[in-house]
Amino acid sequence: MWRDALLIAGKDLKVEFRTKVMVNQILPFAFVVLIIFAFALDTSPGTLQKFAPGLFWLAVLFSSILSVERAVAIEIDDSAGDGLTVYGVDPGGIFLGKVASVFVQLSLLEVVLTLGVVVLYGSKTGGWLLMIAATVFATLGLSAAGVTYSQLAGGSRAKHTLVPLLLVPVASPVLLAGTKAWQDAFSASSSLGDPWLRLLIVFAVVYLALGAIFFGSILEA
Amino acid sequence: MWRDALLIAGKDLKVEFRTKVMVNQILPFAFVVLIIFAFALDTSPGTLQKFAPGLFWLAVLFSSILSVERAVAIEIDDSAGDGLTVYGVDPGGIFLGKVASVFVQLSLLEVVLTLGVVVLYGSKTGGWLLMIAATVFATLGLSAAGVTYSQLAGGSRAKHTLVPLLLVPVASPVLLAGTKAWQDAFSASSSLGDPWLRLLIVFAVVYLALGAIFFGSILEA
Amino acid sequence: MQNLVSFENVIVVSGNFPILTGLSFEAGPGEIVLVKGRNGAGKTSFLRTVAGLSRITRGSAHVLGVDIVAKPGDARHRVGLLGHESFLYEDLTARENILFALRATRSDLSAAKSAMESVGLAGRLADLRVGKMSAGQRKKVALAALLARDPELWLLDEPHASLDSWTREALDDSLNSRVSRGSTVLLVSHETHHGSLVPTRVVEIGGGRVVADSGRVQAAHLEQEARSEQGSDHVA
Amino acid sequence: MQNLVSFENVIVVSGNFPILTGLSFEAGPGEIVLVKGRNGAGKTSFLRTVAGLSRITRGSAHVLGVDIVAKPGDARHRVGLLGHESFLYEDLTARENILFALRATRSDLSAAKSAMESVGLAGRLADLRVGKMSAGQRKKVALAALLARDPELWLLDEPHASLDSWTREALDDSLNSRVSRGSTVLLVSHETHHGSLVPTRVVEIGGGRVVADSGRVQAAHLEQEARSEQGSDHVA
Amino acid sequence: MESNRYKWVRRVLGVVALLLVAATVVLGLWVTPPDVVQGQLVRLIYVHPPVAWVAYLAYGVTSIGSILYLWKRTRNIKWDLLAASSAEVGVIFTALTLITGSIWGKPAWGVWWTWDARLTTTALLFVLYLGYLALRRVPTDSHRRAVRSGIAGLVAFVDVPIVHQSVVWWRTLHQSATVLNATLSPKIHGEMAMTLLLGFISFTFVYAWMLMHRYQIATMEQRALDVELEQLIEERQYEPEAGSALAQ
Ligand code: HEM
Ligand SMILES: Nc1ncnc2c1ncn2[C@@H]1O[C@H](COP(=O)(O)OP(=O)(O)OP(=O)(O)O)[C@@H](O)[C@H]1O
Ligand SMILES: Nc1ncnc2c1ncn2[C@@H]1O[C@H](COP(=O)(O)OP(=O)(O)OP(=O)(O)O)[C@@H](O)[C@H]1O
Ligand SMILES: [Mg+2]
Ligand SMILES: [Mg+2]
Repeated sequence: MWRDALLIAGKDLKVEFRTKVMVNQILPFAFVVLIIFAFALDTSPGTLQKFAPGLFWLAVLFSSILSVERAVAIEIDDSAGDGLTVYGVDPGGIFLGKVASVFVQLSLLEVVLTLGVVVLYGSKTGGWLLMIAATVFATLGLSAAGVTYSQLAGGSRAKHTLVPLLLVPVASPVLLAGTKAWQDAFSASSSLGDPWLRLLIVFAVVYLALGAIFFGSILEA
Repeated sequence: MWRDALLIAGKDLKVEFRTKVMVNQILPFAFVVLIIFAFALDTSPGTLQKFAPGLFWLAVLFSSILSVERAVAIEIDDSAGDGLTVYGVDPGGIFLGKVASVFVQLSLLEVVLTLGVVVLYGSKTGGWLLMIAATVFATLGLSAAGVTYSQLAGGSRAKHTLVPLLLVPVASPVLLAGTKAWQDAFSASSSLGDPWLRLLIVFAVVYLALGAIFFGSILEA
Repeated sequence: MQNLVSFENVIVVSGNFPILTGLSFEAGPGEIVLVKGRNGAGKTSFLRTVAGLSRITRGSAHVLGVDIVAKPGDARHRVGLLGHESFLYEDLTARENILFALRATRSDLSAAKSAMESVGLAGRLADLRVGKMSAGQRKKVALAALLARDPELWLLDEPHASLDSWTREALDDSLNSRVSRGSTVLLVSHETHHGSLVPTRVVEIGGGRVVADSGRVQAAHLEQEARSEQGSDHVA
Repeated sequence: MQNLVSFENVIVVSGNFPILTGLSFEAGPGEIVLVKGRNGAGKTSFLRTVAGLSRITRGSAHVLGVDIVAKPGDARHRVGLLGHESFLYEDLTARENILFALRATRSDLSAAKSAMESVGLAGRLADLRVGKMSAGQRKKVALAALLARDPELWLLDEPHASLDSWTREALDDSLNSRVSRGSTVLLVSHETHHGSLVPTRVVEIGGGRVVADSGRVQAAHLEQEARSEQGSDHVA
Repeated sequence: MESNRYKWVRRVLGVVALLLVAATVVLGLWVTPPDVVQGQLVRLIYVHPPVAWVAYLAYGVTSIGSILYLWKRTRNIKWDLLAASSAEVGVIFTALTLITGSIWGKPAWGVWWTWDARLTTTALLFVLYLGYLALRRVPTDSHRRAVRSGIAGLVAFVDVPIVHQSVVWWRTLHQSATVLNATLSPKIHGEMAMTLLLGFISFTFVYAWMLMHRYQIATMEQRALDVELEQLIEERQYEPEAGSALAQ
């Protein structure tokens, strides 16, 4: 399983390295989202600064949809996913590999996007330990849930538009908890005992386990 | 050109009628977006009510990305779009047909979503004439810009993620003007002479003309 | 009589790679030109260029009397292309796809029925969504659409692949009758036997241009030749 | 010796349509079974089921001694499938795709080079992204991956389609040598001539089951027969 | 064929449900007193909490059906159909919860909707199962659909305890657990409690009746599909083109 996971993650990252979809397309998209939030809401610095954590996680959520869809699309072209099945690659390995690749890419996105929020919205930062821990687990959870749900929708021709519908409600706890954890981190009382961080950890662990267990059934079915 | 437009619009709507992607997937997605905005922002009624117009147009914008991608995806499977070229269908007709189909679907979405904003965000309404006029032209502009840009991205393998990146910045004037026009509509001084409505009309006309003229070159290239 | 296809030194570039490298070719009415060549020689690219799907970088090209460098769109609806893809909508049925193709090319809708029957698209199949069909069945739908449209110039990229022998024969018969009425067929094929569809000329493409041309010859002669050199790549 | 493939009354359903309707079939080592049948008969579905890509609704099925109804995954890495799709990543090069397939099946990486050369994937082509290749070139990549993996059971769905005659011969030679070492080939083909790859048995599929089986016969006999009825569908 | 007993059970259930709802209406509208604070509005309490609980119940049944299908030993397409039928009814009851809540909210809180934790999580519950139903509508074969939607259905159920606990975890505007609280001691009394209980029972009967109907239709559809499948197998075996030459 771990070997297969490495193989898949390596391949996906190689494809990303070659096509630069994340760097050239999803990342700028995330930035654009930050900007249009400013359009749609108030442009007074107070508002944006106040809502910065929420908007950051919204932008991450939308970008993660794209990233996860991309991870699945790689396997759909020319039925490459069928190929994996024919090769007898372990489904748990496929799952973990895809999650790892999405996780790495989203983490990159978040680093840059954090800069964006600071510069564009004048967001505060601070409580780095909590902020980083929350971000890591939130991203892990998002990636795991994302890969699971996009595969659930995957077989279908009309899959494309189903992924956001399935994923967003499921991922909304991450959005909420991520937002709250960041708010806590920026406040004075930041600590790793934050209940929102705990929620994020539970979410990540549950979805990783769920995916590793059920991915096989989803692929077989 | 008009005959071709009818033909294409008819086909796209027939496909939609058969697959029900808009009704079953994009429409619920738009609702989910309304809900997660509340997660990410403040949940006090004042905030959401105040930002209701902006959030409405944000939700429409995100849904329009899905809708437009779907319209293009129909032509990409099995290179059906190449088929249209080989058949010698007028590019302007293809453009107008696709815009018509997207417009119809988005309009449906907007009617339902308006109800959603009123109920969920406690948004005010009023100034119906301005509100409807603004919505129609904004939607026309969004559809036209959407179809043009998704076709621009269309040729490429990695098109999928490029569409949001290209479309969102271009459509941001619609987002802004739609928001402002709705705000004006709800205020006392609503009138059809609203400058934001004028901007929306200009945007719609420009993109319709642009699309009808340049769609051929985009397809040829 | 004017040539239906006339290419002169055509260069087509895709992503900075020259897929056609100065291709010259002419074909008149009533010809069945077998286009041969190694994998990657440029056969598909050639047909797509004739159909107006590729932009010509250099050279001059006329199809059905239309200068397709200047006006790429004007000849298209009179040309029929069957490529590696079949240009079908997965969510529409066989019949709907064919009617759509006819409407799009402003052709006579009444031709659909007999065309469908001629390739065996009847009963259940006629109203099955194309997305659910087998490879050969899809190809039949694409062929039926072409037969119903009855273009003047047929560009067929391995039309026989994945068709069963019954349909192959039906196709060959239909093509022969169209050709005898003056249509022209450019046929790409790697198979050494083509049933009753006997090419009147063999052209070989290599490295993006025509490297050999048998010229218009007697059918019997060609067939004999093909038979004698089964499996070989070259046109003597 | 045990059968490599043994299907008994297998029913496979897709979207409430029975694509296999009680198919029974057996094949032992060293066979080259030509699977024939009309379009939509169920040939592709049959091969995909053997490869473990379709769920078996009823019946019993063993592949390489593994019960694939109970444990669909256990035989897969020893089976090689070349379908209408080629299971390649568009953004990876030919070489990368082949190495990936080898790693995924835990095969010997050193076989890649000679397999690639044997189908003519050398030089520029070896490091070209698959997405940019012609139809035949893609097929070559998929074939090279199979040849390098050297599975015990080969499932080939129209392997010759879109290959040029040179590659066809190379493929046939490779297959013949594998078969002589005990591998088994199930070959779906609509072509009436198969070069030097001479089937040892012909099976006809119709309506989702085996409707005729020539039994294991002398190669010479079969070939002669095929020759005598060129272009016809029937194996007398 | 529908067994006679099943038909009778369903009919009786329907009649009982009807009578119970009628009784609830009578008790709720005329017998029970108006509230000191809320006045006549309080009468919504005989409808609103029961429909919410019945929605929970429906999703619980969906989860059980999903588990029974996903677990290989008990795998049977019936469980999947049960899960789906119950989810459909559950979505209706969730919609009713949202609607009655909104109707109540307008006079009680002055707004149709507010971003209270309970309301938000209930709305999420609604879309989660809408997603479940959308996933089911994707055309595939029944096994694949059952597995995929089964997983989605199970995961969606996680929201149910969250909805219930939301009033505890977050300080909210919404009524905290008055009846279904930790100690299971209702904080309302007398005829009101009785009527509420009756409301709960009557809506449970309505649910059971609707579920039986929906499930009945689903099994009938499935049976029709099975019959059709057997027929198609017959037909396909003797497809005209299947005629073999080899056998001659
Ligand atoms: C759209 C708005 C509303 C929604 C979505 C909603 C949702 C719910 C839900 C899901 C429950 C079941 C909770 C449980 O027991 O686990 C519930 C119970 C209840 N709701 Fe609401 N509600 C809404 C508005 C209101 C309003 C306006 C009132 C009254 C002012 C109200 C009063 C109650 C009461 C008294 C209960 C029973 C609580 C208990 O005993 O546990 N609800 N509601
Ligand atoms: N959901 C469905 N509804 C109806 N028919 C279906 C469905 N799915 C598959 N089929 C039918 O099942 C058959 C599948 O056949 P398969 O692809 O195995 O054929 P094949 O023998 O490989 O044909 P070809 O020679 O054309 O490749 C086709 O007849 C197809 O129409
Ligand atoms: N962007 C590119 N970079 C490099 N090579 C390219 C590029 N695009 C196309 N090619 C090459 O151009 C040729 C295209 O050939 P084409 O598809 O016309 O071949 P063909 O004769 O139809 O082959 P086949 O018999 O395999 O179908 C191939 O050799 C392909 O490798
Ligand atoms: Mg080609
Ligand atoms: Mg097939």
